[in-house]
Amino acid sequence: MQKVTREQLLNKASELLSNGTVSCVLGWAAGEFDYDVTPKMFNCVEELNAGFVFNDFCGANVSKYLVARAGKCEGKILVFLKPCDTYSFNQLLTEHRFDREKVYAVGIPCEGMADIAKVKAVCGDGISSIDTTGEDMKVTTLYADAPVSVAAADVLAERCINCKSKKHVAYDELMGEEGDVIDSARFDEVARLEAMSPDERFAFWQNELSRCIRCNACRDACPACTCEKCVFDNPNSGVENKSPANSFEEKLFHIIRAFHVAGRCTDCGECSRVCPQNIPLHLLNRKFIKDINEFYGDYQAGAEVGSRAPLVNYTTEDLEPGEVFDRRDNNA
Amino acid sequence: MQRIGVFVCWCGSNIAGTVDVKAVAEALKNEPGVVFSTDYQYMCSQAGQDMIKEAVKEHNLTGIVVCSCSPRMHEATFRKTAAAAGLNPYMVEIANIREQCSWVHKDMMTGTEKAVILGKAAVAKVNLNTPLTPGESPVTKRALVIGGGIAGIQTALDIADAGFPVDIVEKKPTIGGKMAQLDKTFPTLDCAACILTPKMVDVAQNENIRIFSYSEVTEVSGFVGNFDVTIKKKARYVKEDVCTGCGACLEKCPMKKVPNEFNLGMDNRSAIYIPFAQAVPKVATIDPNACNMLKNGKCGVCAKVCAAGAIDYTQKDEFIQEKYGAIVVATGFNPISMDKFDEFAYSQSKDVITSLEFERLTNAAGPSAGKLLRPSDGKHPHTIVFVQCVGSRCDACAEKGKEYCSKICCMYTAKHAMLTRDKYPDTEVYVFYIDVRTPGKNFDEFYRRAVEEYGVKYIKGMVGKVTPEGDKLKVQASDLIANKQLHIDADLVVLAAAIEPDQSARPLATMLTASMDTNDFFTEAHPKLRPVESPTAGVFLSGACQGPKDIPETVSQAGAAASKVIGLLAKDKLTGNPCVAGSNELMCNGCSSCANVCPYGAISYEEKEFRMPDRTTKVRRVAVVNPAVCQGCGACTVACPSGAMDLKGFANSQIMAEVDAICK
Amino acid sequence: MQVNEYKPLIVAFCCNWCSYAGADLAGNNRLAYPAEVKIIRVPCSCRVNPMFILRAFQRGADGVIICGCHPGDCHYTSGNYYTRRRMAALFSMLDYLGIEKERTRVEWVSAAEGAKFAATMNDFVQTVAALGENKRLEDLRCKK
Amino acid sequence: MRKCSLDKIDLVFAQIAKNAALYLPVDQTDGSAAYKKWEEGTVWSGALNTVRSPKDFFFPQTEDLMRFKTEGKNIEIIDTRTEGEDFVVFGVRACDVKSFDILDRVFLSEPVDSFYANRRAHGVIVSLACTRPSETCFCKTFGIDPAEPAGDITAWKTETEIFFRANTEKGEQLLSKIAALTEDSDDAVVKAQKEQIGKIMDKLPLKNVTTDGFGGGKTDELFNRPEWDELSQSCLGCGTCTFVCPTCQCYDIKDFNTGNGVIRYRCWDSCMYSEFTRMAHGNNRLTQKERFRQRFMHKLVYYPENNDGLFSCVGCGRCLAKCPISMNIVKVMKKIGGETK
Repeated sequence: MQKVTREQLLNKASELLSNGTVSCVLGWAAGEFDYDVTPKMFNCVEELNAGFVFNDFCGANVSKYLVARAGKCEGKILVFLKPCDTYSFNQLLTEHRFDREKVYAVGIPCEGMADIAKVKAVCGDGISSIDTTGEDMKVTTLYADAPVSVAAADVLAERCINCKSKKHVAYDELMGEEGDVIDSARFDEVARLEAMSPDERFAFWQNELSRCIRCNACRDACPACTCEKCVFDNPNSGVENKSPANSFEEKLFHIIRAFHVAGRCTDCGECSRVCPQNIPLHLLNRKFIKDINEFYGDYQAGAEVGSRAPLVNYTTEDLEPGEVFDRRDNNA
Repeated sequence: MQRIGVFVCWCGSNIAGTVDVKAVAEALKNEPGVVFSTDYQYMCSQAGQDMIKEAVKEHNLTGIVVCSCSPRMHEATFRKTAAAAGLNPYMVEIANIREQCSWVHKDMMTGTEKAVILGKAAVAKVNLNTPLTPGESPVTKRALVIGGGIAGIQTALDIADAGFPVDIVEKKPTIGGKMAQLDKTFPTLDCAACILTPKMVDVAQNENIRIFSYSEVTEVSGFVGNFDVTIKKKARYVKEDVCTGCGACLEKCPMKKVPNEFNLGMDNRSAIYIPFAQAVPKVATIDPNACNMLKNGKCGVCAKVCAAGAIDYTQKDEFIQEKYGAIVVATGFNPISMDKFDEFAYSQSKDVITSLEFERLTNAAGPSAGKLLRPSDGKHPHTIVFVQCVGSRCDACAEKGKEYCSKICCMYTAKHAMLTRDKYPDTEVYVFYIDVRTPGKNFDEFYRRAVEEYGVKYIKGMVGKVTPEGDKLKVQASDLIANKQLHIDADLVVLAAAIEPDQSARPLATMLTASMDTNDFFTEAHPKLRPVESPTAGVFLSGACQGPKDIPETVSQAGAAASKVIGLLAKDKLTGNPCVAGSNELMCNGCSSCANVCPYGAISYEEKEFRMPDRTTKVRRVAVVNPAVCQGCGACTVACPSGAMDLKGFANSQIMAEVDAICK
Repeated sequence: MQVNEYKPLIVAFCCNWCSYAGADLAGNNRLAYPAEVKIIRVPCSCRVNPMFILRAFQRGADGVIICGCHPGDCHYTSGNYYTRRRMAALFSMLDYLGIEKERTRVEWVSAAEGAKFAATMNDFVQTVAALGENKRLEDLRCKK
Repeated sequence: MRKCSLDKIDLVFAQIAKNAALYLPVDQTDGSAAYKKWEEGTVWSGALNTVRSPKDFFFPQTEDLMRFKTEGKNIEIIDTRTEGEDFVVFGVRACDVKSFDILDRVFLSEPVDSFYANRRAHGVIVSLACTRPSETCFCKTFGIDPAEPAGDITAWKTETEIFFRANTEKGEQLLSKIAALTEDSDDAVVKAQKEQIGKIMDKLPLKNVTTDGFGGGKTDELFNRPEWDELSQSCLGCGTCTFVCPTCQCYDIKDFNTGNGVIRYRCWDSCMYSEFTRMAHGNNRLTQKERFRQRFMHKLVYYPENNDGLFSCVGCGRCLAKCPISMNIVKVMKKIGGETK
């Protein structure tokens, strides 16, 4: 259950629309079921009343839409940002990807979002309704006689279990109480992989990446991937390809993509959320984040506007590429 | 499709001894794009070059591959050959089959095989080469020197002597800088004013030099040869061209209780002031924070007494725009603040002073007219303790002080100690030091004289605490050699404060896109080979803004910077390196990654309107590379995630083609 | 040395100002290293895009080494500092994917270090030869 | 109708695998199921829904068409086509089986796509009645009965048994090969299962999605509907929907330079991509709205117009489950077409 309700957000959005602060609202729209939420631009109060939704399934990070949308409508866009979305918001501002003046950001608290796959794993397929208004989630399915009660914690998305921050790093207005940056265990899984033998790691990633269908969902949902033209779509780049023709192409795409967002990735977790093949892509990005933190000092992309990403920065005392492994071997 | 000619050089037996050159020429004949392939004993000889020229004509070659020695050896030669044959010189690639093949491999088969592969890689690259033309830009024949200390003065004089106009921007009302405040100079002990003030006069009288005193640089744009600079001339409320510097206003000004910064606040001046007698320009300035007329409109005495009618209370800051071809940074240094060094009781006792204050105390034009008297009671001090390395050579982790050695303190402390013992032989002088560093001409001799002839007591060790007690300063220190604690009752304690770059340096570096180290000293284009140039083309470094230095070093660097400026201004046009980065604006995100890594500040951004697919327009921020400033390192090309940024001559596609050819 | 030792293909990216000159010096001094090493000249080690490295492995390279000026000596002042960070991150990532970390290396070689260049190449070739053929980053389509 | 105890199913698989490659749904480490080649020890998950549809068997994501071997300036053309191997795809849902009809009409009509035809000729499909449709399922909208899937053989699985019925000659042949492991059966159990499935179908949340309002001849009426703006607004332009779709059949033909030659291959393309059908003059669908509209207009208007009213959607629900922003054909049909039957 979210602490801030749909009604509260709806009222806030209506108020800001009515008083002319904003001319449209970027939020989430209800779908066919209780979980298939779509990011949507609402242009008036009537549209909001009809379709606006906020529940445990509003995981989509809407910051990226600002690149295309900010400046498109007459006045400002109202955007609702969960704490993790604010990091993406700042990172996009750092990279001058939209005009801050065209946006009115309202920070909203987030209790963590649910992963529908986990809900299905607990309750089974054929979900006819999910009631998220209570402490526990009440799930009705086609195949069970009575609704099943599930603790929200049991179906929390991976990225929310390892939430890095409940603090909003950007907003014009904050709803609810401000949270804190969390000392999460988000690097544990990376560390587990690091502790494996190279053969085990290779097998792990071979298995994961072999499922890639190169649908580009990870890239297209990623708020760091906002290139006007991606190298993988550019026939002149030398790496363009439309399909994961073999295991090399799978690796090439994911290594280069992770490298291109290294130091810029805020660890929002959208890549893994949207992957139709459930590849834990965030573990690639987190590896870069973990390395960067260890090599060059803690850095959180998007924590402040204008900060210089570690890979476009240096000190004269940086460690040598060869020392990376000495360090690790010594720690082991 | 290119029409490529391949020329395989024997280099006598240097190559032909280990590489079957005929086989190489034969193998490369079949490569895509190659229409002609041959070999010759000495490709770099006149005959060899003529052979290339003829082949270009005969076979209509559009590209050339020379398989020969290192491109570091003869790339320029063959580029000239190509140009002479009417080809663009950048259509030439060299396959290094001597240094990196025949000379390092013994076996003919191995050498030949590798030579063929290197040749294939060069062919693959030439297939993607495009003619490149170096850009040209005009040079504004005027230099700007920022900072009017001895560094700036010397640089300006040298440039002006070469016949180029120079402007000096000095933020203080007069030029002269720190040197003007010094008493004597080491190791010759000649009077600073005696050698500096004539140079200041030279500056004032030089027709090629303009002085913007009491002025600051507020904006810099443009690039080497073509800088646009905005200079703020702060209102001094005195018409500079009318004031005769007679000093009548100074005498009559009723507000006389303003701490005199020239004497480091050890005495007072009037609200309207001339910093010191030999100031250049010798023009009065009204301190708006002290002047009653400016603060509340009550007074106006100076205007009444000024016979020349130079006072103008309504004067406003004036902004001057000027174009320059070169900019010299000479912003100098300051002693660091002693606020954090409470153990020395600097803030508690007037008799704990810095070395620069000591200079003023011993200077004939200083607050005590050159007599060494204690600031607290005007008495002659009998025991003086000098403390070296205050804030220099500190631990990296220390909260206060600097890691580096301030370089000049050892020598000036020796000077102070020696002069004190010379003038006042009854004075006990102690110097506490970590090391005494005297590597300079006549420096060590000077220091030894202080110890041996003048009996200065040098003690290796640090002062732990200074406690004022009555009219004494209790100095607690350790003598590391004797391994004992010392307690000295001193009358005066002089702290050799570390020096740091002037506060104005960092904002200036930002304006100039010049890089700085973590201590805010400007960095050189190359620490050994280009020590007076900033990595930003057209920006030069003079004096202590680049690192601690003494006067002779400063003057020599100032001269070196001037000669670099003269070399630049002597050119009518600047020809760039054509192998520069370029951004494809259609793919550029405007994210600034490239500008972040550019060591030269060659990348700027502009808002550009693009037609969108849905027939609307969108304004996007895109990177623009200034080819006159870019040096072609390629750092930006890798920082750019979209691949919009590429490097001419070493394009992504070219390097990948080489990789492919080598790996196939 | 074994007779049938695997002959690996090594791509060496050398910066124009230091390492390429160092390689030339190795030649001047006739310091031998295996012919499997093929040098590609780049203006600065910071010109080396991770895509080039992966491309080399795709096309059949068994090892890739990047040589640049010593930190602090970069002709462009800071290029190799960026190289250092980028490659530290990239190599760590390759290792994380289970790809042999010995196949990639960064080495600082000055224009005066011909001997170091030759020794580095000898060592690198030996190390990579011991690993054998690059299997984990290969592209079967590019096999002959 | 033949039946067999599930205890013996591995023997059945072993028997089939003797003569043909056998592919069936297997659970993956991420919890989803995918078709994998059966080998001794492979466990059939019985999963009905796979992330990737079985269209991959006839129209794989990448497929080499020919090769060019280059040496210097010489180019040699190499025909890489081979006579395909026989294979069996086991456990295909009704909707997915239906998708083959849709693909056939594209690839088997003149000019016949020989690569597809080759695979089709060598493949035997064993379908499986769908007893547990998901909430995202709406096959009924397209007249598909999940209890009666087509295919060469139809199978019904209960807790303990599996029933087979051959529908084609190919199916008969395969059944005869496993005859020793199966026995004759009446259709009582199957009938009961069909009834059970019918009951579930009536409970499905999307049971009322209708194709009314779509079909051939509707281009002018639907093309400029204002709703397209709103529907396409959040589309990220990724290719997830097209790549998991069992009926999407667009591909690109590309050349891959191997260094020693060129491989000409085809790979799936997506009408969602900005590069799709790019031509010398540029691109004929410049905005995401146009690309988005194309996908649904094709499935619901253009395709039926050219194919006797057959829609090129089978209601499998994959795009509903997998779209990163949960925009899908059902939402489009409801918005553009109308709510209920």
